[in-house]
Amino acid sequence: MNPTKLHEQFVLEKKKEKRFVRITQITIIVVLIAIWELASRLAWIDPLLFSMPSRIVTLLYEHITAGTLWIHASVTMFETIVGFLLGTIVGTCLAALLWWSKRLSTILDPFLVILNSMPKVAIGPILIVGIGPNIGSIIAMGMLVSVIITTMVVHTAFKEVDENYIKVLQTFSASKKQIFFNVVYPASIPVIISTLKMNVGLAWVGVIVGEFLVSKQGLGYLIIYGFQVFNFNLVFMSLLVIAILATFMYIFVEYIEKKMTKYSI
Amino acid sequence: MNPTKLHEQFVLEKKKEKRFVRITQITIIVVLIAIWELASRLAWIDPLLFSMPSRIVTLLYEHITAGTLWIHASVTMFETIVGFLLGTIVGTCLAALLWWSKRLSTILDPFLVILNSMPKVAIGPILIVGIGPNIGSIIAMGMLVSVIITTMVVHTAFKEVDENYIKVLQTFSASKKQIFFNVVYPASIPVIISTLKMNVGLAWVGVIVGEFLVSKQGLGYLIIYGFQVFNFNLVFMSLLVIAILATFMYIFVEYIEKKMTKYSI
Amino acid sequence: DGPTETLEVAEVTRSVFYAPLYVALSEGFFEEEGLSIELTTTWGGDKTMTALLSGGADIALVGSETSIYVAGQEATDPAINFAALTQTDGTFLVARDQVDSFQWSELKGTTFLGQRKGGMPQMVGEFVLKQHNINPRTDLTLLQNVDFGNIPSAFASGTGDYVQLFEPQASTFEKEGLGHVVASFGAESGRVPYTSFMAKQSMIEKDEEALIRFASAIYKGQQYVKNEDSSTIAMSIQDYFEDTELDILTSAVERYKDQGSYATDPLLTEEAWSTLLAIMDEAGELPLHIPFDELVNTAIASKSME
Amino acid sequence: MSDVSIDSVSLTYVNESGAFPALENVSLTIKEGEFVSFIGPSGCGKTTLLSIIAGLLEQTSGSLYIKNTESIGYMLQHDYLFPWLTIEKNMTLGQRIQGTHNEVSHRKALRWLERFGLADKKFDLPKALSGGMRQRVALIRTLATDPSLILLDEPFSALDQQTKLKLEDLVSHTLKAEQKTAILVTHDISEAIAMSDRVILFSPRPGKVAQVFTIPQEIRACTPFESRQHKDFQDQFQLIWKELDRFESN
Amino acid sequence: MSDVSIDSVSLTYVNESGAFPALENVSLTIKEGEFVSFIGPSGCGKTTLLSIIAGLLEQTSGSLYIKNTESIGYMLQHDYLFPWLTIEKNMTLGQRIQGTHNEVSHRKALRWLERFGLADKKFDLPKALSGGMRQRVALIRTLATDPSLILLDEPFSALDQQTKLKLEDLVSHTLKAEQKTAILVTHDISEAIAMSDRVILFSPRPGKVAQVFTIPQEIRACTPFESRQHKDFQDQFQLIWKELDRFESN
Ligand SMILES: Nc1ncnc2c1ncn2[C@@H]1O[C@H](COP(=O)(O)OP(=O)(O)OP(=O)(O)O)[C@@H](O)[C@H]1O
Ligand SMILES: Nc1ncnc2c1ncn2[C@@H]1O[C@H](COP(=O)(O)OP(=O)(O)OP(=O)(O)O)[C@@H](O)[C@H]1O
Ligand SMILES: [Mg+2]
Ligand SMILES: [Mg+2]
Repeated sequence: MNPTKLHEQFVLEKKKEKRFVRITQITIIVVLIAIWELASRLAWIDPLLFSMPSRIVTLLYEHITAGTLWIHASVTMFETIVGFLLGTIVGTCLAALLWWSKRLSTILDPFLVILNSMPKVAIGPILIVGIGPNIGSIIAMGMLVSVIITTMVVHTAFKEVDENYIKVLQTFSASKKQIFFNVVYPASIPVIISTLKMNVGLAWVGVIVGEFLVSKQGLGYLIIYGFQVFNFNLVFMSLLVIAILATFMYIFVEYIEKKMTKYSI
Repeated sequence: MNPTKLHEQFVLEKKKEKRFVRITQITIIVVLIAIWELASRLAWIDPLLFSMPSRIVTLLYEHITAGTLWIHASVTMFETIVGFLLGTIVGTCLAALLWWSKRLSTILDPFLVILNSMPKVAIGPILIVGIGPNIGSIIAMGMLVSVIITTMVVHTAFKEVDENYIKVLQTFSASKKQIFFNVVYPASIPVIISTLKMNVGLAWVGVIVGEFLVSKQGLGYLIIYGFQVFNFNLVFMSLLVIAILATFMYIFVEYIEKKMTKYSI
Repeated sequence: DGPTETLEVAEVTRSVFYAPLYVALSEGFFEEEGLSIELTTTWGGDKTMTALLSGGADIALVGSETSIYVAGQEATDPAINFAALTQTDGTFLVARDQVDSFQWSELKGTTFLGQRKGGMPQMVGEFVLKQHNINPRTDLTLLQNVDFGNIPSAFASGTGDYVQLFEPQASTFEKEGLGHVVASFGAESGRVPYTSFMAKQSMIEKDEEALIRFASAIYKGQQYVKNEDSSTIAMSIQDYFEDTELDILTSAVERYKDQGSYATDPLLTEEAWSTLLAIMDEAGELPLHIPFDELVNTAIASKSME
Repeated sequence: MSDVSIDSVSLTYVNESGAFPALENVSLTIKEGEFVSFIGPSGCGKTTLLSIIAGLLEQTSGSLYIKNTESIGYMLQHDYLFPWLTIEKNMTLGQRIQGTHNEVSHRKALRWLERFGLADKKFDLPKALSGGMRQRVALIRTLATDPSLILLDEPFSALDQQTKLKLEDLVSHTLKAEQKTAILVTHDISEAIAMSDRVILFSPRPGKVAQVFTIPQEIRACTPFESRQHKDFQDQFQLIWKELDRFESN
Repeated sequence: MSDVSIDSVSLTYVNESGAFPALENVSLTIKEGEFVSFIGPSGCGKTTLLSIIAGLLEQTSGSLYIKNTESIGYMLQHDYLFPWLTIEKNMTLGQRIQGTHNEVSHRKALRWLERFGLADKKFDLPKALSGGMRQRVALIRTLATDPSLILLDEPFSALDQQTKLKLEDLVSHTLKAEQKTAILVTHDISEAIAMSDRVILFSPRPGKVAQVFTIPQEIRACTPFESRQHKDFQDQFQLIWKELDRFESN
């Protein structure tokens, strides 16, 4: 068989496989939703507690047409993006600082570990004192959840940059600053981007928890309000919207990852 | 200078450096505590909101002598360890399953990403309905927080095992099971152990959040109760105990890491 | 009319229990007083009180017991109750099975899913049980380990024979046939300063006038709630309860109105205050016996009603 | 008697970006006990062909006959010793996977270890060994399953010259003594000449058999180290070099 | 006139587990424009000595004189091109770090690129280049800062034999034409003989200068490729081989 034909066949098979995967994914979702709907309707599970897909979708539709969804979703989305960016940027800067001074990093290491295992929810009141009961506290929570782990992961990446690249610069008598910006930082970009992916998830969790502390609106507000008034349809609808938005954000970060890591070390 | 002397000098300097680091760390802690105490006493910060180290320690001492600390700490510690182990073991098994079937992993990939960015706090009611308002729900929360991320990280590690090692086994016509247990799994142990380190932190956060939802006792319970009666001394004391325990757990995992990763690939 | 002044208000939760506040907001009573209100929900008493004490909010709507906890810890600038919003407990006793003529003694030997320790609902709950000669430690199995938001789930999934619920949870349960309201803790406990508006001492000294106008608006809301029927009130506050059905809202308002949970004026009485202290004392949570006039300002409320 | 016979085998790699022919119409017969070297420009498909012979890849077209498919030993380019296993465990890995590990086979592997001068390293982890030592262990691992056909993919490329020259001698001696059929892939013309009975030169991608050089009996009789000093060696080298050079300059 | 003069330099590595002498009393003088090779068993301290000369490490004792410390080019064992920079950017990295990057120096580097036959790869990323091409770019990067002393640490070890032989010629020609002083570390005796004026043999760890071989003028006059065919080459090889072999068997 000639190469062109072989390739065509391969592409065809790939397409088939892709279609199969998509169909299976959709089937899984549809079946799960159907089971859920059925179980709720037949009262195998309590529809009050587990809601019902049809009710969730109806509610979602109402919120979309009433324009209220847009308000809640955009507020939370904004908080998440800012929290996410802050967490990543601040974490990376801290990591740079630790890389700069090995001594500093040895000194601070145990503090980081301890901070990392602190339940961030418990410092809600401190945030309120420091920042006030406003959107700032929510963003801070979104940031806090990811900043320490970003610092640790990125610092490790900085340390693991092949020291021969650094040596190359040293043979040109480069300064420490030159070494950082010409080798350490660019070489770590792939790791930084891959922590971004993790941080997307963390920022969402942080912001939702933040909205549990203080909020006027937002998806986290809808969730806790839904608990308050015992309306689980609202809770599930908010979770659905979060799932959709988080997926988009993840896809976006993945897209950036592909763009930025064309090269590989 | 002869080698022995050079070495002695080196060891001496290392020791000096280590002592310097320890002293600096202790100084930082002492200074921070002193500033905190002073600021509270002089009412630069509201002692009601920020408590005061002396009060926290006094309270801790009371709880120790009364024997109540032991109860709360041991309950939480138990939940955390179980949640941590479950999260790690279940996550690793799921990762193995995904490794086993590439197709399955392609199909499930988006679901994992979405699950990862769900705020786990919001599924509290589902846990309570499914498991009941008891310690099981807390442990489940401790596990849930870490299981998805463990699955993703370990699965990546499995996939990244140098395929030449696999080829070695294939030249001996090994079965897929033999390949998994003779190469993929042992080669990934370092990554698995390093996710353990991350999971320690996550399990603590999960268990404390779990105790926020349902609990009779435990450090998370103390925090929530402290909030309820607006006694922030109690909150800070619980956080202090968590910090201490989390540090011990981290050191223990680090010790295991050192033992298990004597070799390097 | 003078220039409008903005007040930041932190509410402890969003509840039908606070209907007069939402009435005052939606009927424009604050604007009439030249006030513009920034309402933020700071979920939980600790967060709300923290927001107030740290200056993040001018006024807090929170359980009165929180002010006592704060005062018990030598606060330099204590939170002062200056206007009452609710004057009874807001929870109901819901039974799993229909009971024709409920007797409190029926609770003996059952499992009772109560509210979490340290909060007012729990203290009132135990207080009421004791009033009916039921020892919460020995006569029944008392579960107090579940978070507020998850209590309905726990009960609905089979935990407990009786449960202590707020509105609109109780109305929802009745509507769905999951339980039946058999008694009201609010009706049993009598009048207590339950949820009140608070401001810091320094704020009262500085800007008492604004607080008086605030209390006036609240007073108007309270009068509105007193005079209108439940469905009108429910309609008025519906904007603050998206996705809650009007019939549930109406039934919840009705229930609170019936048992006189909504204070009809902002004035806090010394008698009610003593009841609060007694309840807290009984529950073992009273840190200090705080005199009425130390934590309550009646002047503002009195002036506001003029 | 032929041990391996390859009949107009072609292989095309296919992926998203296209189809890439790697081997085209390769025909080849290797006799039992023969030592053959594959040489050719980088990317001409030498590794691909070894993988096909080893059964790790399937050809796109053509047919392949191997006398004893169960008994192939394939030594990859690097040693790939498992870092978490001791030398002893590494060495007997193949036996354990194939279920032929018993006292007799274990003792046999240990004898190899002794012969290669590594008996004292039995309980060490691979990281304690130098590159040359590791390479020897990898060779033992391949030999320990007692294959009748041995495939070696640039086994000496990572070594320094002295170690390499010594290992060449050792391997050559071992394989001859054991009467193994062997295929060696290498980039080093000298190595190919010094070790083999025949050198097969592949043309650039897609790989075809370009020329087959039969090494003169006099050079074959020497050990690899000695053969490099043989008077005819340089001529043989120049011959192959020129052919290879032609490919590279095109 | 001597460009580098090393006077009884010793270096001992110290870490937690002990002190390890790597170099002991090394004395050496290298003349301007001379090409010297370092050869010796693995771990004898060749890289260590280069690092000391380059100023990346400080000797424990002894003294070091280098005529122009500012003007040293050090080419590490692998190419270590920065994967995120284009060939053009990689090549001028040293200039940009040292602040000597301007139009003139940039053009000069580009001319090197042309001379090495890589002008069309200017805007490519390193991964698009073959190993040999990358090695050439790394060499240009070192040359582009116009150093008077060039240190090469096994620059050809990762290449296949053909590429290696060709690069040897190119490098040898370039350095001679530019009148550079050069030190080459290698494991390959043939390479050392073919390229250098003198070969310095180091004894096993801790490294000492064991012997200095001055390469006969006739071999030096040839290009590296030709010199391997020179009639005296094998004798020279045997001479050095025997010395090296003595170390290894001990
Ligand atoms: N999985 C693959 N997909 C596509 N092309 C491949 C794949 N594996 C190898 N190739 C290509 O097939 C050709 C032959 O590869 P192979 O590894 O067999 O060459 P080789 O002769 O062993 O080269 P080298 O001497 O560099 O080891 C090369 O051009 C290579 O790029
Ligand atoms: N940082 C270090 N700490 C301790 N010992 C070291 C260190 N670096 C190198 N050594 C040791 O010093 C000795 C000399 O090392 P060096 O790299 O200079 O040898 P080399 O001659 O370049 O070896 P090779 O030919 O293998 O490259 C070796 O035994 C090595 O193990
Ligand atoms: Mg190959
Ligand atoms: Mg070296």
